[in-house]
Amino acid sequence: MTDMRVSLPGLDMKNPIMPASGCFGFGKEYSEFYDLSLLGAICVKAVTPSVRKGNPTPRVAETGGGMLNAIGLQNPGLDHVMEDELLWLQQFNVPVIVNIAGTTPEDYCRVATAVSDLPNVKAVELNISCPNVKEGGIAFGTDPVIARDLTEKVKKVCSVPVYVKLSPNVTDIAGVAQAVEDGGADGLSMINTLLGMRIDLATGRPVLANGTGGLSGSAIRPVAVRMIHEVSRKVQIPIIGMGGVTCADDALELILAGASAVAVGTQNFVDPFACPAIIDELAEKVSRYNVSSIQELSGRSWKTSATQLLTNR
Amino acid sequence: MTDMRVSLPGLDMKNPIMPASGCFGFGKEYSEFYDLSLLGAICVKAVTPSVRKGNPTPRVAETGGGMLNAIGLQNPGLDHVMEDELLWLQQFNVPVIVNIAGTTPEDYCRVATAVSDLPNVKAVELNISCPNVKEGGIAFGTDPVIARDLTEKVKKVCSVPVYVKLSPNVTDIAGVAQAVEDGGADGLSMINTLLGMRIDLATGRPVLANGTGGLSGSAIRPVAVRMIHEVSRKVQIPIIGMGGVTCADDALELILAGASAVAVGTQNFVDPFACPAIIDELAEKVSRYNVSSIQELSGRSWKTSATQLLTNR
Amino acid sequence: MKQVEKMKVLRNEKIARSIFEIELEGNLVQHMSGPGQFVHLKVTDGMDPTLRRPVSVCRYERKKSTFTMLYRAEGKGTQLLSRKTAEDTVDVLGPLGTGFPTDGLKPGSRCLLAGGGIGVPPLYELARQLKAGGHHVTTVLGFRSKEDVFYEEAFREFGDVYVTTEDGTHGAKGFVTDAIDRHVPVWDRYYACGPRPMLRALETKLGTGGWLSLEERMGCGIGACLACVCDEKNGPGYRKVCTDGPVFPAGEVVV
Amino acid sequence: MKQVEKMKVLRNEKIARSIFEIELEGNLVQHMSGPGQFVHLKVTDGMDPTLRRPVSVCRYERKKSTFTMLYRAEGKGTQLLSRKTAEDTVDVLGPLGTGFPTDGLKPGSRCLLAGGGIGVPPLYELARQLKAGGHHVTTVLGFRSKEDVFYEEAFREFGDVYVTTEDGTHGAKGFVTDAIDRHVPVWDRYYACGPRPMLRALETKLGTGGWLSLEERMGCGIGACLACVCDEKNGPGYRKVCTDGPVFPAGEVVV
Ligand SMILES: Cc1cc2nc3c(=O)[nH]c(=O)nc-3n(C[C@H](O)[C@H](O)[C@H](O)COP(=O)(O)OP(=O)(O)OC[C@H]3O[C@@H](n4cnc5c(N)ncnc54)[C@H](O)[C@@H]3O)c2cc1C
Ligand SMILES: Cc1cc2nc3c(=O)[nH]c(=O)nc-3n(C[C@H](O)[C@H](O)[C@H](O)COP(=O)(O)OP(=O)(O)OC[C@H]3O[C@@H](n4cnc5c(N)ncnc54)[C@H](O)[C@@H]3O)c2cc1C
Ligand SMILES: Cc1cc2nc3c(=O)[nH]c(=O)nc-3n(C[C@H](O)[C@H](O)[C@H](O)COP(=O)(O)O)c2cc1C
Ligand SMILES: Cc1cc2nc3c(=O)[nH]c(=O)nc-3n(C[C@H](O)[C@H](O)[C@H](O)COP(=O)(O)O)c2cc1C
Ligand code: FES
Ligand code: FES
Repeated sequence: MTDMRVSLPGLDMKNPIMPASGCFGFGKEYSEFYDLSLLGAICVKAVTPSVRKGNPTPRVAETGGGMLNAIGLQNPGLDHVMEDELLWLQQFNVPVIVNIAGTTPEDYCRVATAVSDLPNVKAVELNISCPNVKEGGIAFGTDPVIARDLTEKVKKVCSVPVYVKLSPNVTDIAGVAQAVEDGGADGLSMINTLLGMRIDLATGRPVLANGTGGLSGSAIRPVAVRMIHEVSRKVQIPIIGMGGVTCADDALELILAGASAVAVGTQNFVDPFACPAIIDELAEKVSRYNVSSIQELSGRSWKTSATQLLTNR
Repeated sequence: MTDMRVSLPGLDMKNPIMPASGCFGFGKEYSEFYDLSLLGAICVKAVTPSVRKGNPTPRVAETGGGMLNAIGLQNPGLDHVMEDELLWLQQFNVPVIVNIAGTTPEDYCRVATAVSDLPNVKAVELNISCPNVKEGGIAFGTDPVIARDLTEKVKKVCSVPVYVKLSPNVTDIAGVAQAVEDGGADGLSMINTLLGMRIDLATGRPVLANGTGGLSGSAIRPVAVRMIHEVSRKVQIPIIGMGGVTCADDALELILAGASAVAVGTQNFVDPFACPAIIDELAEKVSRYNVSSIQELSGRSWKTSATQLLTNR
Repeated sequence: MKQVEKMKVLRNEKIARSIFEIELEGNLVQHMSGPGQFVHLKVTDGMDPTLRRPVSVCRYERKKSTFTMLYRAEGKGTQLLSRKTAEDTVDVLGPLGTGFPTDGLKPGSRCLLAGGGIGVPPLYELARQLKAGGHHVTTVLGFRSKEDVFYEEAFREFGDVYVTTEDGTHGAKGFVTDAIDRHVPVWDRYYACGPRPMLRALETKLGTGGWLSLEERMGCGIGACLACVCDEKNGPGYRKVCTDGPVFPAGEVVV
Repeated sequence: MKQVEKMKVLRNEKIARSIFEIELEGNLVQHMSGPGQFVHLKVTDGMDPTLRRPVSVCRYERKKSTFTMLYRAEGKGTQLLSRKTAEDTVDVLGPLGTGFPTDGLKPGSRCLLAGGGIGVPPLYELARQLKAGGHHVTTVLGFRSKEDVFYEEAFREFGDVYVTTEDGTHGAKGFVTDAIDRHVPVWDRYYACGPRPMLRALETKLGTGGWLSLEERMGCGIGACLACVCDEKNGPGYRKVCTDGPVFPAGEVVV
């Protein structure tokens, strides 16, 4: 049996699979379907200092091989998340990653400081790539200097490892990645959604009330693979990969590209059991490779030359 | 009957539909299926000054809702294209757009000068966005200053209108668009493919011999729509839209977003009759709108407020 | 308890212009807890289309482990659904949401049910349960045109039925509100499901004392993604259509 | 002339491990012009999977307007194809490519046909036409294992058949080249289809005087996209597998 455990800064994971931020709420809804302790980790919905109402509806639209969303970081605010959601998650034996958003560096610092005090919060993820809000969000993620600066500031106040979630909507994602690594980031999460739009042919107007939205799902996996492949060669810190993972094969593709762990987003909506199903299937698939730990497969696409990796096929 | 004609710099088109560069060769293969004079225009495969062999195989890979290609600008070179392909196309009553690639501005100028002498070549399209070659190509498309400079140089020597084909792999596509408009571009083509990768789970290596490739097909349409929507508001020159068009509804979506004409790429591989089928279907669909010319629909998503555009539904 | 089950198609037939009636069988039916709930359907094994489709439960038979839905085959997902035949399966997530409450009514209450177009289906199980509970049911159904009318006779089993069409090709010309004006002077509680403009008109005319079933675009269908929210009418909060709704008391949320 | 046609499935059955035989009916068959051509299949109405799948023509009956293919159900597209049943349709683009030439042979020539795995199918029509043309056919087929073997008996109709398996569970243990060494000392022309390593081994062993059928990933299938090129062996040029091939004279292109 291949060792499926993955060890990342702050995160001792039973397996490399976690739900992606924003696609799993704070876990309650999915706990009606399975035991959340099965997961490698849980990454919760973006938290901001105060309550946020988000964007008007419609907030989602379907696309060929994916979907657009423009939720707009709706969340009940730091206090409520601390007292209610994160406390509730303590009943499970699973590390929690808190995804943080804000409009100023102070916002990020405030949330990071507060949540990193909680025993089950093992890491934070700085969402500098949300395409669905006017201020902050993506602005932090497109300029390497601003991204590094933000990372440094949060690192100073945060007592758990800091992951930075990168935006794919940039010319040079490796540049941003290297900047946040310089800023002290312990890891990277990539990719967030691609900026997209759909237009309603009956009204002639965008389907989403917000106009644009973030593209996720199968459609974006090739973009995620190439970005993870590129970035993992250029940084020393580990990558939590995400973008269009629907099954164990997809997760493996991201791992071979260079991810150490994999987050599952949109697929949770298609199948509420997506994460545990992928965990089981992944163990079976990985057992066919000639490795003793799944960690050996991370980055194999560029670390070794072409060899038949599979033992039986 | 709605007027389906579209008039763009250099191009008097019977209808707004043309095949996209690289997805139609120089037309010969598709002429076995239908009369090329049915098309609004024909955009031929990228031409370079000398013959190019392109990348090793495999050159294509399938993805969820799309495909990757890394052909690498294989083409028989300027002379052969002039004497054979473009001459052959003169038998059809259809304007030809020559897509040009190169590694230096001189390359582009040389091809542009030569082909613009031919009577059926009504415009050139500068491919500054090919993700599949090491030199040139995309490099010209990611830096606004270089893109403007190239446009200016070609404009000086080229006797037909110049369209510039933009890369979506940038942080600020509107910035590049405005730069080439400043450089004198007569129109824009967008979008080229998104940079992507697939990894073969059996070998652990990229499926494409080139490693990365360009993502096309349905998967990228939402990205095309949002970029056309954004750019068309910021420039005065017309846009030939492309990216994931599979049917008349998809073409309409790009037109409502801000495109004046629409190019069909990958779908030609799925259905050799894609272009004429879309032309027919589009006329039928457009007749349901309360407009006398299809040109009135271009950019309706941002030019007018939400109204029920369709007359009957 | 919410389930995911591949349920067996027993039949799937067209009953009006673009409108299909489908009956499914499976264990999930045991968990249905009243009228007005919905299910979230995956109509293909592949990833095209990507998202599930929310569809209301029209009636269910716990003893037979079957339930029925009515749907309009229009877009990609519902068109694929319309091609399913007996013995095929449909991947169902459900039962979901909070439906129409039938408690708190005095015996023999007069219930007004107003449905518009494809909003009509969930009212069927409601009418059935109300009638079984000893209440009086009056149903007002609005459609675009004659070809769109369905279930007029089905509802007659439970009480008076008034049908309106926008073009007057069947029943009275006009909207459900017109028929209510004319035929239903009094009622103890009302229930409605249909397009937003209809719900707004009803809420304005009939005020509180009723229940409205809303539609919104959905992602997860189970309360996790926040795609389907609507605003509280008097307050800063919001409600999720998929879990807090789809049925809300008139006056609670912005319709 | 290349056509696009929705062809009717007559039957579709498993004949070996993961290997299916499908028979289609339609007018397109009238345009088939010899053994070794292929068709490009769209297995679904939707866009998942996106691309067509190239599959060889195994045999065709112009009089009955039918043709047969053998395929391995492995990935997304071929698995969907394996679920088609009689009366379903498959969207076929074809006939495509330049197949095996059967002209230029002296009467009564000795033809060696070598096939490996899923490369075997196009050799069937070839064997049939060679035999009908009065030639002597010897077939050597290589498979992985016993469960993978198919069409051994079918080829016997046309002449001697030698089967090898890599693990020795059926026929002789080894590769087709071993069987040729042992059983086929002389031949006038050879034809081969199978995995690249097999074709390379055959080309090295048998030299020119033969024809090789190649596989390559395809986009359009008709010569427009340049996805499927292979290099000229002696020269700077290239050939397109989809139009110049899939069959090339041994020695012409880099295998
Ligand atoms: C709680 C609830 C109950 C419903 N009950 C019924 C019912 O009983 N019968 C019925 O025919 N329809 C019902 N609908 C509407 C039904 O969900 C849509 O008609 C259906 O999703 C459209 O899918 P499509 O494949 O036809 O369209 P597409 O155009 O392919 O849909 C594209 C996307 O938009 C979404 N969408 C489109 N229209 C709607 C809509 N009106 N509401 C929500 N999402 C939409 C789809 O779910 C999908 O994600 C209900 C909706 C909700 C929210
Ligand atoms: C000229 C020609 C003739 C062929 N004849 C046959 C035949 O008679 N029987 C048969 O079973 N197979 C044949 N093949 C191989 C067949 O095309 C592939 O097995 C098939 O495309 C795989 O599709 P999939 O859906 O199973 O795999 P997927 O993994 O879903 O395929 C993904 C993509 O890769 C391509 N691909 C994968 N493997 C191959 C391959 N070996 N060759 C070319 N493209 C590939 C697919 O077409 C698709 O675009 C032939 C190939 C060519 C080029
Ligand atoms: C509905 C929805 C909400 C999301 N909310 C967040 C969020 O709050 N913070 C964040 O960093 N990413 C958010 N994302 C992005 C996902 O975490 C993930 O990066 C992206 O969806 C790509 O993965 P996928 O293709 O598996 O969905 C959201 C995505 C979706 C679909
Ligand atoms: C096989 C292939 C080859 C292409 N070659 C070129 C090219 O030579 N020049 C160019 O500007 N674009 C080229 N493109 C990009 C297309 O013209 C088009 O911009 C892109 O594919 C998006 O459109 P689609 O989704 O309809 O395919 C190519 C695309 C494909 C799939
Ligand atoms: S659909 Fe996801 S919260 Fe309602
Ligand atoms: S597959 Fe397109 S040229 Fe051969």
